[in-house]
Amino acid sequence: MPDFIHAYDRMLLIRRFEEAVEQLFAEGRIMGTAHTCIGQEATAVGVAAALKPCDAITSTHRGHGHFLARGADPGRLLAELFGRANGYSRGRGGSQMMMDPSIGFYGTNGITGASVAFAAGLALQSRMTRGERVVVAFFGDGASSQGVLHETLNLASLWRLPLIALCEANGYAMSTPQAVGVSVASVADRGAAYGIPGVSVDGNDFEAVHDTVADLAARARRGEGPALLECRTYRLSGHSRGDRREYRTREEEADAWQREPIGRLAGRLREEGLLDDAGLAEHEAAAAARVAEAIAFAEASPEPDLATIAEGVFA
Amino acid sequence: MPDFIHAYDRMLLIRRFEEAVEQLFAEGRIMGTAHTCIGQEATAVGVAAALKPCDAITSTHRGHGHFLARGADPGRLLAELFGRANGYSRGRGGSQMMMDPSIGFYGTNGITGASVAFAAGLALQSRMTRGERVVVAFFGDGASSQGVLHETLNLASLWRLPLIALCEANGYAMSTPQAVGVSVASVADRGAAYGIPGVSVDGNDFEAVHDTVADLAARARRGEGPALLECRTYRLSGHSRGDRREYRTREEEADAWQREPIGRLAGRLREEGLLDDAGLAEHEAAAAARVAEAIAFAEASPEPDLATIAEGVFA
Amino acid sequence: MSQSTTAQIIRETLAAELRRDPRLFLMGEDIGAYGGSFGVTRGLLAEFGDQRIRNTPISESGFVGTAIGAAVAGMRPVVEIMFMDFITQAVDQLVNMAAKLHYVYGLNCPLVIRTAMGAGRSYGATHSQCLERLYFGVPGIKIVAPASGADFAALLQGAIADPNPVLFLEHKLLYPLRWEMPETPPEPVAPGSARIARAGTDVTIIGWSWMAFEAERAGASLADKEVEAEVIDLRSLAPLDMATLLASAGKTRRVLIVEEGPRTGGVAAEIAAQIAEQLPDGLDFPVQRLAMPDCPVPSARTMEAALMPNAATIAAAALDLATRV
Amino acid sequence: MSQSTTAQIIRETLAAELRRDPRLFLMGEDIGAYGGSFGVTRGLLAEFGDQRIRNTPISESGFVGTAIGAAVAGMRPVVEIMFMDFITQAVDQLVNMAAKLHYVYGLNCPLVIRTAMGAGRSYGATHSQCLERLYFGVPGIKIVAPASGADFAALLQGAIADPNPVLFLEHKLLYPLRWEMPETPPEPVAPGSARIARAGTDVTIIGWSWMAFEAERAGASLADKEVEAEVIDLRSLAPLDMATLLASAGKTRRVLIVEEGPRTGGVAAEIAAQIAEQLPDGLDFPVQRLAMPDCPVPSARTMEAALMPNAATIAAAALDLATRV
Ligand SMILES: Cc1ncc(C[n+]2csc(CCOP(=O)(O)OP(=O)(O)O)c2C)c(N)n1
Ligand SMILES: Cc1ncc(C[n+]2csc(CCOP(=O)(O)OP(=O)(O)O)c2C)c(N)n1
Ligand SMILES: [Mg+2]
Ligand SMILES: [Mg+2]
Repeated sequence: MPDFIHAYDRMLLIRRFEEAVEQLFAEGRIMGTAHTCIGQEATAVGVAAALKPCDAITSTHRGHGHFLARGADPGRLLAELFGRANGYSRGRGGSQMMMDPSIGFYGTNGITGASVAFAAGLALQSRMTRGERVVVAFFGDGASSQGVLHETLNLASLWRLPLIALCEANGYAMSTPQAVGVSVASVADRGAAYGIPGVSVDGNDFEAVHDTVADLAARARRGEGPALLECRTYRLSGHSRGDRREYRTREEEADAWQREPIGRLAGRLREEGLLDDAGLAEHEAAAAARVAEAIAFAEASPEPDLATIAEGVFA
Repeated sequence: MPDFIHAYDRMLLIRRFEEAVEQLFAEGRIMGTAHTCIGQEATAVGVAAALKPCDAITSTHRGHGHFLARGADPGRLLAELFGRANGYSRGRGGSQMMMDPSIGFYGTNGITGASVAFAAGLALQSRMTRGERVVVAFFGDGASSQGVLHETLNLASLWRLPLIALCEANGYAMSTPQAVGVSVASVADRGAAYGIPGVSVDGNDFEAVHDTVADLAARARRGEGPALLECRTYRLSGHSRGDRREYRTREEEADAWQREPIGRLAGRLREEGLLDDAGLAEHEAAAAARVAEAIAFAEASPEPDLATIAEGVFA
Repeated sequence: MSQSTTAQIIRETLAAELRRDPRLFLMGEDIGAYGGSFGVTRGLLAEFGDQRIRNTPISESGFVGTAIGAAVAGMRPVVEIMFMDFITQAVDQLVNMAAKLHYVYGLNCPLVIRTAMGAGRSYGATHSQCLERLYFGVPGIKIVAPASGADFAALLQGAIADPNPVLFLEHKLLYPLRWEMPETPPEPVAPGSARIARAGTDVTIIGWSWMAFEAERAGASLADKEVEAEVIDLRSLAPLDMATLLASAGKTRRVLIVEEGPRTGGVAAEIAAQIAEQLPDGLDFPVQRLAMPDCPVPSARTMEAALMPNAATIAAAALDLATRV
Repeated sequence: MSQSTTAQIIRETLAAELRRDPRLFLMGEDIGAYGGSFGVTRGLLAEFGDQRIRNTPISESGFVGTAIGAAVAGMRPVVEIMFMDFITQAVDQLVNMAAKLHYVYGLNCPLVIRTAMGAGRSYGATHSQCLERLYFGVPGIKIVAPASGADFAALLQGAIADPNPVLFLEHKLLYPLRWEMPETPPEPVAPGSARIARAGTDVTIIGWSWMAFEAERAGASLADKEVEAEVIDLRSLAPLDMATLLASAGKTRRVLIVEEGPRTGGVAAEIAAQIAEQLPDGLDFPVQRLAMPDCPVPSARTMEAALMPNAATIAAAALDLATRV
């Protein structure tokens, strides 16, 4: 059984972190762009909980949650958003280009869908070296329309790569409802197009995500090849900064808030007697403190050295 | 019922034409490259017989048959292979870049898979102008791995385009057997990934191809959207010039010759009493004569004017 | 006269063209209800409906290919690629298909691809590039990149009227800028002509898009230093208006080309090479280039700002060139 | 010494590297039983098996992306793109991913992409292009394009040893050429150095790949006319070996650059611009470019031949430049 309390901590950390990011943008303290994942925490944390340290993840433009779930330092992550020298990419990457191979996190990615092919390459290395590593490649419902997804799933199936292509079906690609951008009811139905399992789970249910990923990872580790997993969730945040959310109603959002994953997991913790209200509040406070610390760290971080901007293009 | 005799004529013309092309290459009388479609004539002719004059076809690198089936002038086609001024592309295109919009033939294409998106554009025009036109986009089993196929089928389904994506599953992509390059038993199974019909027919059966395409075209004309059709056939020719065919056995080929479409249609014509042996021989002779004429025409054609090579880049 | 932002000018030009020509339609990601990432098409859905303002799936290769087919079939597609960085996914369709249709088949392909280029918003290395160089050396594709309000209207009309594939480049930093616009829209300007943004005699500064805008500011600032810079807004990268460039270069004998993008392998190199070839004895000094170093665009605001040429660095480079002996 | 074709030299170099480094593997369409479209990998499947000689589906974007991931994970993929024209489908993966990995993340990406470039075989506009210009202006990608047997061996080893993405360009017309090769293979040559193919004093001719080969022939033919041409085989397009080019240009004071590819927007423009910038008073005449006109490559043999620079047209242009007063 996965560690529910740890999962709860991580989900809270992600939620508080993303709220802070939105706040910092609103206050003009950070620049550029970011896509927050409020409402999708259970998927990120469910995946992370199901993987081994040797495993790898590739992420998307909406990747803070994936990264934090996998164990990123919130301070360095935020320092990257502040464009500082000790951010994960030394201020060179920003929200959509952050990576830490030492924890098996192979990058957020600003090119919708593109990282899935990269993930297949990580999986190919694992297979060719008879490694234990399984790779989870996150992508969105919108990204599922990208040709590179098709090319990669076909190739991964033929080569039996230990790859889980994981679609976070959060209802929208920017403003485009899934039904307008995806020609099939569930992205999981496309598994059949590649002769691989296509599975769909409630992405707001931490345990369901965990269990499904654990199963598919075990299968991949046995050499039985890739799978396509759809996690159904909802993006409660706007797409990115400045999204007026005119493409959906406030009622729909309120409804979705009823199903958001953190409250749900809290209920579960209470039911199982793992945490009472006081315990929950303690964890709440700890997450908030961790984020406050991260902001302080990021703001105190040095600016990048402008003299070296052009350096490091080649190894 | 389709016109069997006319179909037989066209299939014979294609076969003799392709044999001539191989011969001309072997003799060094034409340069460059070409991909012949010996064994696949029933698909090309079945499609052409099912379409209306207003309809459109896009083709592939292996497109002589599609073009001839649609009514191309064999002389101008061959003149293009000879690089002459009155070839279909004035010597600028060669085998993989020939077009004649006046007969609804929108081009052979050297970029595997790419023309299917172009075909969707023709279909979009038809839909937006409430035209009657249906578009058939040929592609190969190998091309089915291309991302642009996925992107186009998804889009065509969402936009209900009058498009028939037609896979000529001829067993190989160059040297790669279908099972090595395509992760699903039948490309038609991928229709489900786009919520569109996926149909598979014997591509060596002229009538089956004709009837299926006629049905799917009628459906598309009614505004019910695209379909994915697999025509199972076999490439009896080598992939292109210089193919040693080491990736398959002569036995397999001999076996496939048993199922080749022209003999099959001849049998049918005999059975139905449409043509007797003398009649068949007459049509044989006519096809051979037509190709001989085409060669003479092509060889007598003028060379392109070298002074104008760089002209016509822009309209 | 009225004040409009660049984004409004593009929108109004598109709206006018949509009203005028029933064959015209727009395609792109989130151009409908959202109005596109930069709000350019905001409101058009309400007027023209979803048949003519078509939200596409995220499939740059597929929908550009589709637009090419539609253009050949007689429509007038105007495609939005959200960020120019994503045009990397449509290279095959544009280079191997669109660019060759007229040469090989004699076919018209009246296609416009609008896209948002450039750095300056801290969007990072995959959302900040100037990738006109990918297409600049490909015969059969026209490229325009306006820098002023009037030109956005004039060149967009010209691009739409053109029977060839045209890339229409919109710099992110120009979108919010306000311009005085006449009540009647400017006449169309076809691809192929540069604009003298500022006449002068001492040094020629050539730029396009945001760099032309900055160059114009640089030129103004140099007047205080008694240097009369001639600033040329290239506007059209393909075809290049070499006549205008050569006339100016011949007059000032000193040329500075400014490019947002890595120094090596850009458009400036071609212009420099052509000027040198065609004015063998006409220059006091070799053509100078001011560009970004050969590295990706980092996301941090500080680094990004340090990389991009701007009015001050352009003025300094132009002053140096103009006063060199 | 033994005689080998270019295709054999590439094959043997690949085989030696495959034997030496277990991390190395090949990927590409039909590279197994078929040996690739040009037979370069023929026979390797038998020795190395299908785990290391991996036939891919027709998915240039997907398999290049996969190779990038494998390279980052510690493998040494050598990818074959059958014709350079198809590299248009991998632009996104190479430009937005591979090229930025070291700058942003400090990651090595030891990836080699081999591809067959160029015209001369009547393959038509989508199978004959020289598209190095698509990548030449993109920081983070190295490009090499050898022209001699020894260099194919030396530069391929150098490309494989390089921790960065390297495009390795093989001209179709070079494949069948035979070269005297020493029994022990040449030492690796890293990207970044040009080769003086022929020393001379009167005029510098710069080319790469097939054009370097033709330039060398042109240089030899000029000796009969008492013109000593210095012929430089560029070999490496990125990085450029400007030191060698400038030294030669400074010596001969007359430079001709030959490029197979449309004149506008090519690699020659950059070289011309840099030579002009860096030798302000060092040339007797502006750098000259000999290239193809700005049009696609037609398929007819007659037209294709008329378009491509060759030893005779190079010699004529060099003679004109060398004897100009
Ligand atoms: C190739 C490419 N095209 C378009 C975009 C712009 N874009 C960024 S995120 C996004 C929507 C992605 O939707 P989805 O995959 O569902 O992920 P979500 O945002 O819902 O997490 C779009 C269109 C991009 N970054 N890359
Ligand atoms: C983008 C691209 N990649 C690779 C090729 C090289 N190529 C030409 S035909 C072919 C095989 C195509 O197989 P299939 O689609 O099954 O068609 P078939 O040849 O069997 O008719 C390949 C790999 C190409 N022309 N374009
Ligand atoms: Mg989504
Ligand atoms: Mg096939």
